[in-house]
Amino acid sequence: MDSGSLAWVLISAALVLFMIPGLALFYGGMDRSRHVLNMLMMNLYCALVVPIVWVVVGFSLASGSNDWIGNFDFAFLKDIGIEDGGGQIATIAFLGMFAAITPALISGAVADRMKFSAWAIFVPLWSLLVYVPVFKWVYGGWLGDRGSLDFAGGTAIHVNAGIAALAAVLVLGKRKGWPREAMPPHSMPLVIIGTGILWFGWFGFNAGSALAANGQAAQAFMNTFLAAAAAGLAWIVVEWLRDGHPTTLGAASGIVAGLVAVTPAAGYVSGMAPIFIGLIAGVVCCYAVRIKFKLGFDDALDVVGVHFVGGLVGSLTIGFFANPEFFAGEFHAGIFYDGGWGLLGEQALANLAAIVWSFVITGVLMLGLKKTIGIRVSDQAEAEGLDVTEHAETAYH
Amino acid sequence: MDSGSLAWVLISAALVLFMIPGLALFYGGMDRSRHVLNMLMMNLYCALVVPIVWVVVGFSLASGSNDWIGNFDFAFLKDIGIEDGGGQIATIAFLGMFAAITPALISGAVADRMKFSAWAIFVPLWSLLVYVPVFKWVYGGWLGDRGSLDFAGGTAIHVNAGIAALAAVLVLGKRKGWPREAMPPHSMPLVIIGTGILWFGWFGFNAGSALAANGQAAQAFMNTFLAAAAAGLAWIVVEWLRDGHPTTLGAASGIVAGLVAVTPAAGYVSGMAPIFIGLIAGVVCCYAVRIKFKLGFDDALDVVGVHFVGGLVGSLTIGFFANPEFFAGEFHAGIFYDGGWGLLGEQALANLAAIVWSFVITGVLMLGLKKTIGIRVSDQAEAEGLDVTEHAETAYH
Amino acid sequence: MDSGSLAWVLISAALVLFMIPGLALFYGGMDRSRHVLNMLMMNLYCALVVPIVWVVVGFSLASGSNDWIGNFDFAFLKDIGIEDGGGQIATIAFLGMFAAITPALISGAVADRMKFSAWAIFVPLWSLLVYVPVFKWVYGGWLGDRGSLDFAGGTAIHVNAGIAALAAVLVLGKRKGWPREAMPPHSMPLVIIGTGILWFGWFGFNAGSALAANGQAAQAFMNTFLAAAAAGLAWIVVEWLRDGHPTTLGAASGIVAGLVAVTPAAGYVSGMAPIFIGLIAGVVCCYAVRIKFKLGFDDALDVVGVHFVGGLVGSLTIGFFANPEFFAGEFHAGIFYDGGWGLLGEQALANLAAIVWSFVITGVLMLGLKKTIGIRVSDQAEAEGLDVTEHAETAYH
Amino acid sequence: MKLITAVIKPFKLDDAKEAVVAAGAKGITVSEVRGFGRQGGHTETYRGAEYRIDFIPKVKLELLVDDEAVDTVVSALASAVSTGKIGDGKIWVTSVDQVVRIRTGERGPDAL
Amino acid sequence: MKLITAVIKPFKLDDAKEAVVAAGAKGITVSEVRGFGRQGGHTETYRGAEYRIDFIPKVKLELLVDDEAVDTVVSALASAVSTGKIGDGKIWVTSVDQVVRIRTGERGPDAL
Amino acid sequence: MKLITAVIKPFKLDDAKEAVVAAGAKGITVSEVRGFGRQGGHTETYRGAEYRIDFIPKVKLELLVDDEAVDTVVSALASAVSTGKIGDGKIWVTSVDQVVRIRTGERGPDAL
Ligand SMILES: Nc1ncnc2c1ncn2[C@@H]1O[C@H](COP(=O)(O)OP(=O)(O)O)[C@@H](O)[C@H]1O
Ligand SMILES: Nc1ncnc2c1ncn2[C@@H]1O[C@H](COP(=O)(O)OP(=O)(O)O)[C@@H](O)[C@H]1O
Ligand SMILES: Nc1ncnc2c1ncn2[C@@H]1O[C@H](COP(=O)(O)OP(=O)(O)O)[C@@H](O)[C@H]1O
Repeated sequence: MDSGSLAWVLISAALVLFMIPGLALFYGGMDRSRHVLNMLMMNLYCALVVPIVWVVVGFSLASGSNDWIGNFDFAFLKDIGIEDGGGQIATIAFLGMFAAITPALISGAVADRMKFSAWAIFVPLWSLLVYVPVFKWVYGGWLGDRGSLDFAGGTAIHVNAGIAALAAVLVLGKRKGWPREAMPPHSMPLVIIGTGILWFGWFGFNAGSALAANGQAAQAFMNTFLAAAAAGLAWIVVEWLRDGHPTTLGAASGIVAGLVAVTPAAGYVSGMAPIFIGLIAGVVCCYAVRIKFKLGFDDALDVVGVHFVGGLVGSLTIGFFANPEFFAGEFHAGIFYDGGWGLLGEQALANLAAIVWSFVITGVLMLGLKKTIGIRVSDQAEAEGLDVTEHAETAYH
Repeated sequence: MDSGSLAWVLISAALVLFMIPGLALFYGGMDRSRHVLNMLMMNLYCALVVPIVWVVVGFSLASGSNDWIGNFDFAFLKDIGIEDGGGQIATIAFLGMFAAITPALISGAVADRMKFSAWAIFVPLWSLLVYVPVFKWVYGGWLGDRGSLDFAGGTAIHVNAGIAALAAVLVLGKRKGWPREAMPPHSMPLVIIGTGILWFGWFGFNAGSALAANGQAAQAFMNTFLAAAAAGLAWIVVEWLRDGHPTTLGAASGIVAGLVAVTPAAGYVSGMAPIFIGLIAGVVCCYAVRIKFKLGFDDALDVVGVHFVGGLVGSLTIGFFANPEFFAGEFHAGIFYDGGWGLLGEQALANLAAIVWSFVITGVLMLGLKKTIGIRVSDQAEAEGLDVTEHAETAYH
Repeated sequence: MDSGSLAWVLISAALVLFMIPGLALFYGGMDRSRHVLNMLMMNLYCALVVPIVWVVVGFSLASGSNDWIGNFDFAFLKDIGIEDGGGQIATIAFLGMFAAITPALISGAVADRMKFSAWAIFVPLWSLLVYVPVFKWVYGGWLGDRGSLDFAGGTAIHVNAGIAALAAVLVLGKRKGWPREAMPPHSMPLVIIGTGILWFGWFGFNAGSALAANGQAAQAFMNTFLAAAAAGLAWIVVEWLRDGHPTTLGAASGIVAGLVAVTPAAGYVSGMAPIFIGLIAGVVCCYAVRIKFKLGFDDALDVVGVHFVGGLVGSLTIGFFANPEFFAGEFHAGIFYDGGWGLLGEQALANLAAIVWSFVITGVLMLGLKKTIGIRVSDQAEAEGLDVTEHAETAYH
Repeated sequence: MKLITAVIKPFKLDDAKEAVVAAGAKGITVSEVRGFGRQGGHTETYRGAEYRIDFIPKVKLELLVDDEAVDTVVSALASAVSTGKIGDGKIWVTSVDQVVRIRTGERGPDAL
Repeated sequence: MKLITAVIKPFKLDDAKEAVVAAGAKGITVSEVRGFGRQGGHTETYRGAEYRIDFIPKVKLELLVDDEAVDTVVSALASAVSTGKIGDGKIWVTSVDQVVRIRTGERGPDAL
Repeated sequence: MKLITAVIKPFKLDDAKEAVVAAGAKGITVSEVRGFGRQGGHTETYRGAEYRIDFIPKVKLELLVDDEAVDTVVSALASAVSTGKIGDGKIWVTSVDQVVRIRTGERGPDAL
C-alpha cells in the first residue's frame, strides 16, 4: 500500500471509530434522560470488547480461503508484520472498527430494558457467531463468490444488525408503556451531534472501503455525500406533505437512512445513481419506521426501519445501478446498465442468507440468555431508569 | 492527482462537511432553547439541498472558460469519470461542501423568525443566483483574472454570505423584543462543541484548498492554526480590558473570526503574517459585532460582524502580506513585500463587486419571497418558539 | 516528506487540535454546571496562547543540537520555508498542537477555584519553563540520547503535566467542601462527547507521531485502538467486581487511561502488547484515582490518577514490551524481547528527571503567582460559580 | 376555593392528568421536583467515589378547585397514581383567598 | 401576610417583575413550570408518530406581601402580564401564618 | 398541619436536609427556583452586550409538619442555612387543611 493509500485507510479507520460515540449520541439523544447513560454504555462497550475479540480470533476466522469460515492461522495477529509498509495492519484495524460498530447498531432496538450483564455477553458472542460468518460469506465466501456485491457493508453490517435487532426485541419484549406513552427524544441537539459525527465518519466507512486512495474511493465519497443529502431531503419532504411539518429528527433520520442505503453501493454506482438511491431510501425508510406500530414490535429507536430496510434498499438497488464500466471493474452490471436480472437475484440471495442466519442465531442467543442469566431488568428498574440501576450514575446533575 | 493528494482532498472535503453540523451547533447553542431546532434545521437543510443543486447544475455553471458564468456542459456530472484517479470527482465533492456551507452561514442572521418554507426556497435560489456567479468571478472569472486573490473563500464565501445576511435581515425585520430583551445563549457547551468542530474542519477548508498535499497546503494549515489562536486571544484581551472579563463566547467568536479572516489569505501569506491577520481580525470583529446595536439591524448571531467584517479584513490584509516568493507562486506581492498598492486595489474591487451583487440579489430574493409566500412567522409562533410551530418538535424533554 | 506522509501529518495535526475542545468537554462535563465555562476557557486559552508562544520562541528552544535546551535560531519561524514540500512546516504545526494540549491537561486538577488571570500567566510560563525543556531532553536531548523511549509523549506530556497538576493543587489548596460534598459530573453526555473526540484525535496524536504514513504509523494506530479498548474494559470490570456496577464514566476514564498509557509505547510495541498495556493501565488507574482521598490532595478531575499514573505505567511497560525487531528499529529491546533491564532503567530515569523538574518548577511558579497576583478566587466566587464571576457568563439559560 | 398540591412519581403524570380532568379539574400546573422521604434514595458512583443521592425525581401538581370539588379530585388523583409502593407521594390541600384569571380579570370560582 | 402565586407566560417574566417591583414588592421567587388548561397544548411529531403535549411551558411567581399590598400587587401583576389571549394564566392568593428572614431571624412583616 | 416553605442558597441544601431531619421532619420536596430580592443579581456579557440577570439560583424546600413541630423545624432550618450574608432567603409557614399519603390513603397527621 503506498503512503497516500495508507494515510487514507488510517484516517478512514479513525473515522469509523469516531462513529461509535457518534452513534451512541445519536441514539442517546433520542432516548429518555433516565436511560441515556445505559445507551451510551451499550455502544461504548462494543468499542471495548469487540476490538479484543477481533484481533484475538475474529479477524482470523473471517479470513482464509474456505467458503464458509476462516481458521486460526492469524489468531492473536500471529505473523502479521509491517514489512508491507503497514497496509495489512491498517486494514485489520479498519475492519476491526466495522466489527465493533455492527453490534452497537442493535443497541438502539433493545434500549431501556435490557440487562447490561446480558448485553455484555451478547456482544462478543454475536460478533463471533453472527457477524464473523456473515462477513466471511460476503467478503471472500460463498455469497461474494457467486457475484453479489456489498461495498462497505450493506448486507454484512446493516441488514445483518437490523434483522438481529428485530430478533432481539421479539425475545426481549416491549418497553413498559409502549406504544401508549409518549417517549420523545430527551435532547435533539445530542441527536444532531451524533448525526454530524455519523455523516462525517461515514466518508471513512464507505470511501475507506476502497482500501486505497483512488478513483473508486473518490466516487464512493461523492456517492456518500449525495445519497445522504437526497435521503434527508426525501424524508423531510414526505413528512412535510404527510404530517404537515419537516422535522429535525426527520432530516437526521433521512441522512442516516441514505448513508445506510449507499453503503453497499458506494463503490459500484456513479452519476446520479446515488441521488436516486438516496431518494428511494428516504421515502421508504420514512414509511418503514411506522411498521413497528402496525406489527407491534418495540424497536425503540428504529434499527429495523432504518438499518434493515435502508440496507436492503441499498443492496437491492445495486441490482439496477451497478456500473462496472465507470469503474473499469470486474463486477456484474445492474439492470440499467444492461446487466440483466442476474445481479439483482444475487443481491436478493445474499441478503436472504444473511437475514436467515442472523435472525435465527440472534434469536437463539437471546433465548439462551433469557433462560440463563435473564435479559430484562425489573419493571422497577425500568421505571427508575437504567442509568441508576445498571450503572449507579445519573446523566445530568 | 497522486494518492497522497487525493487522500488529503478527500479528508478535507469530509472536514468541510463536518463543519455544517459544527456551524449548526455553534449557532444553535447561541440561540434560545425554543428556537434551537429551527436553527439546526436551517443549517442541515443546506447540506441536503445544495449538494443536489451543485451536481445537477451548480458546478457546471461555476466552471467553464467564460468570464462571468459557466454553461451546462457538466450538468448532472456529465462525462466526469475517474480515469484521472479520482481527482476531479474529489474536487467537485470538495467544492460542493463549500457551496453547501455558504448559505448556512446566513441562517445565523435570520434566526428565530423566518418561515422555514421561505428558507427552503431561498437556499437553492441563493446558491444559483448569488453563490455560483460570485464563485465563478473569483475563481476563473473576471475578478480572479484581474489578479485578486482568494485562497479558500474570503470574498466568495464569507464576505458574500455576510453581506447577504445584512440584506436578508433588513428585509426580514427585527426579532420581537430585540434589542430590549436579553437573549443570552441557551447552551454555551453546544457553542464550544460547534467551535471545536469548526476549527478542526477549517483545516480542511483552508489547507484542503491547495487541492494537493504540498507545501502550500502545509503553510495554509499553519496559517489556519495561528490566525485562529491570535484572533481568539485578541478578542478576549479586548473584552478583558473593555468589559472587565474575558468570555468563553468571546474566545469562540475570536477563533471563528480569525478563521474567517485567514481563509482568503491562507495560501498566500507566511511567517508571522497569520498572527497579525488574526490579531487584527480579533480586535476589529470584537468591535464590529456591536455595530448592529448602533445601526439597529437585528443580525441575530452576528453573521455580519464576524463573517462579513472578518472576511473583509482577511481579504484586504492580503494586499499587505501576500508573499509570492515564499510560495514560489505566480501571484502579486503585497505592500510589505514590495508589491505596491495594486493588489490591495484588486482586493477592494473584488470585494466591492461581490458585495454589490450579493446585497442586491439577496435583497430582491427576500423581497420577492416576502411578497409571495411570506418570509416571517406569526408573532405568536415567534413567542411560542419555531421548534414547535415550524417543526412540531421540542429540543429538550 | 512525500505527499502521502504529508497528508497524514496534516490530518494528524488537525486531530490533535481537535483534542483540545475534546478535552475541554471531557473535563467540562465532569465539572459542576456553575464552573463549566471556566473549565472550557482554561482549555481553549491554551489553544490561543501556546501556538503563538510556540512559533515565536518555543519551537526554536525545543530544537537544536544542545543536550539541554535549544537556541533562538528558529525564533519567529525564521528561515523555515516549504522548499522541502511542507514537511517541516507540517511538523512544527503538529508539535505546536502537542505544546498546546499539554498545559490544558493540568486544568482538570485546578478546576473550580483558580483565578483565570493566574492561569493566563501560568500557561505560557509553564510552556516555556517546563514543557519546552522536558520535551527537549526527551526528544533530542540527554534523556533521549541515553536511550529512553517516548513515542508520542508519555513522559514529555502525560507524566509531565500529571505531576505538574499535583504540584499545582498542593499550592492551590482544596475546593470548598471537598471531599465531604458530592460533586458529581453535571453532564455525562458532554463527557462522552469529549471521550469520543479524544479517542478519535488520539489516533493522530500517536500514529501521527511516526511523522510519516508508514508501517510504524499503522502499528501505532493499531496499538492505540487496542490499548484504549483493553483499558476501558479493565476499568469497568474492576468497577463491576469492586463497586457493583460498571459505569459510563468508568468506561470513559478507562479509555483515556489506556490512550495515555499507550502514548509512549505506540511505535515500539506490537502484537498483543497493547492489550496488556491497556489492561494494566485500566486496573492501575482505576485504583489510582482514589489515592487523592487517602492522601488528601484535591486533584479535581483526576489528572494525577489518569495522566501521571497512566503515563508512568505506559512508559515503564516499554521496558518490558519494546520490540525493535518488529519495527526493524534501532532502539533497545525490552525485557520480554531479551533486552535485559537496561531499557527499563532508562525509562525510570527519564521519568524521574521529568518528574523532579516539572514538580519543582511548577511549584515555584504557582508559589510565585500566589505571592504576587494571587491564584485563588474568593470563597464567594467559588460558591457562586466561576462562570459568572470570572467570565460574566452562564453555561445554560 | 382550595389549592390541591400533589407530589407524585414522574411516570404517573399522564394518569394523574386524566383522572383529575375526569373528576372535573379545569387546569393543572406541574413542576419537576426532587423528593426526600421514606422511600430513600440511591447511591451513585463516580470513579469509585460513592455519593448518596437522597433526593429522587418527583413531579409536583398544583390544582385550584372549587370547595365542593376537593374531595372528588383528591380521591380521583390518589387512586390514579397509587402503586402501593413506597414513594407514591403526598397530596395536601390548602385554602385559597382569591383567584384571578389574568386574561379576563375574572375573580373567584369563575376564574378557575 | 399573604402569598401571591402567579402562573404566567414565560416571555412576560420581565414585565411582571417590573410591575410588581413598581407596586412595592420586595422579592420574588420564580420557577419553571408546565401548565395544562384551556389553552390546550400542541402536537409534536417524531418519526411520524404524533405525541400530544398537553403541558406547555409557564413560569410561576411566588411573592410574599403585606396584607394591605395584596390588591395593588395583584392588579399590577395582572395588567402587566395580560395579553388577552387564552393561556395568560392565573393568580391566586393564600394566607401565610409566619415569615422568617433567614439572614437576620426577623419574623413577620419585617421579614418580607 | 402546616406547610413550611423555605427558599435558600443552593449549596445549603445538604445542611438544610440534615437539620430538618434531626428536628423530626419526615420528608422534603425540593425544587430549583430563581430568586429576586435585596441580594441583587449579576451582569452577564455576551459579545460585548451586557445583560442584567436579576434572578439568581435558589432552592425551594417544602415540608409538611405537625402543628407542634413547626417552630422546632423552622428554627433548626433557619440556623442551619444562615450565612449572615444577604440572600440567605426566607421561610414561610401556611396552614394545611388536609394531607393524604397516596400509597396508603392515610389522612391527616398520620400521612406526614
Ligand atoms: N413531610 C413531607 N413534606 C413534604 N414533602 C414530603 C413529605 N413527606 C414526603 N414528601 C414527598 O413525598 C415523596 C414520597 O414520600 P415517601 O416518604 O418517600 O413515601 P410515601 O409517600 O410512600 O410515604 C417524597 O419524595 C417527598 O417529595
Ligand atoms: N385550575 C387550575 N389549577 C392550577 N393551575 C391552573 C388552573 N387553571 C389554569 N392553570 C394554569 O394556568 C395556565 C393557563 O390556564 P389556561 O386555562 O390555559 O388559560 P387562561 O388562564 O387564559 O384561562 C395553565 O397552563 C396552568 O398552568
Ligand atoms: N417577598 C418575597 N416573596 C417571595 N420570595 C422572596 C421575597 N423576598 C425574598 N424572596 C426570596 O428570597 C431570596 C433571598 O432574598 P433577598 O432579599 O435577596 O435576601 P434576604 O433573604 O437576605 O433578605 C430571593 O432570592 C427570593 O427567592
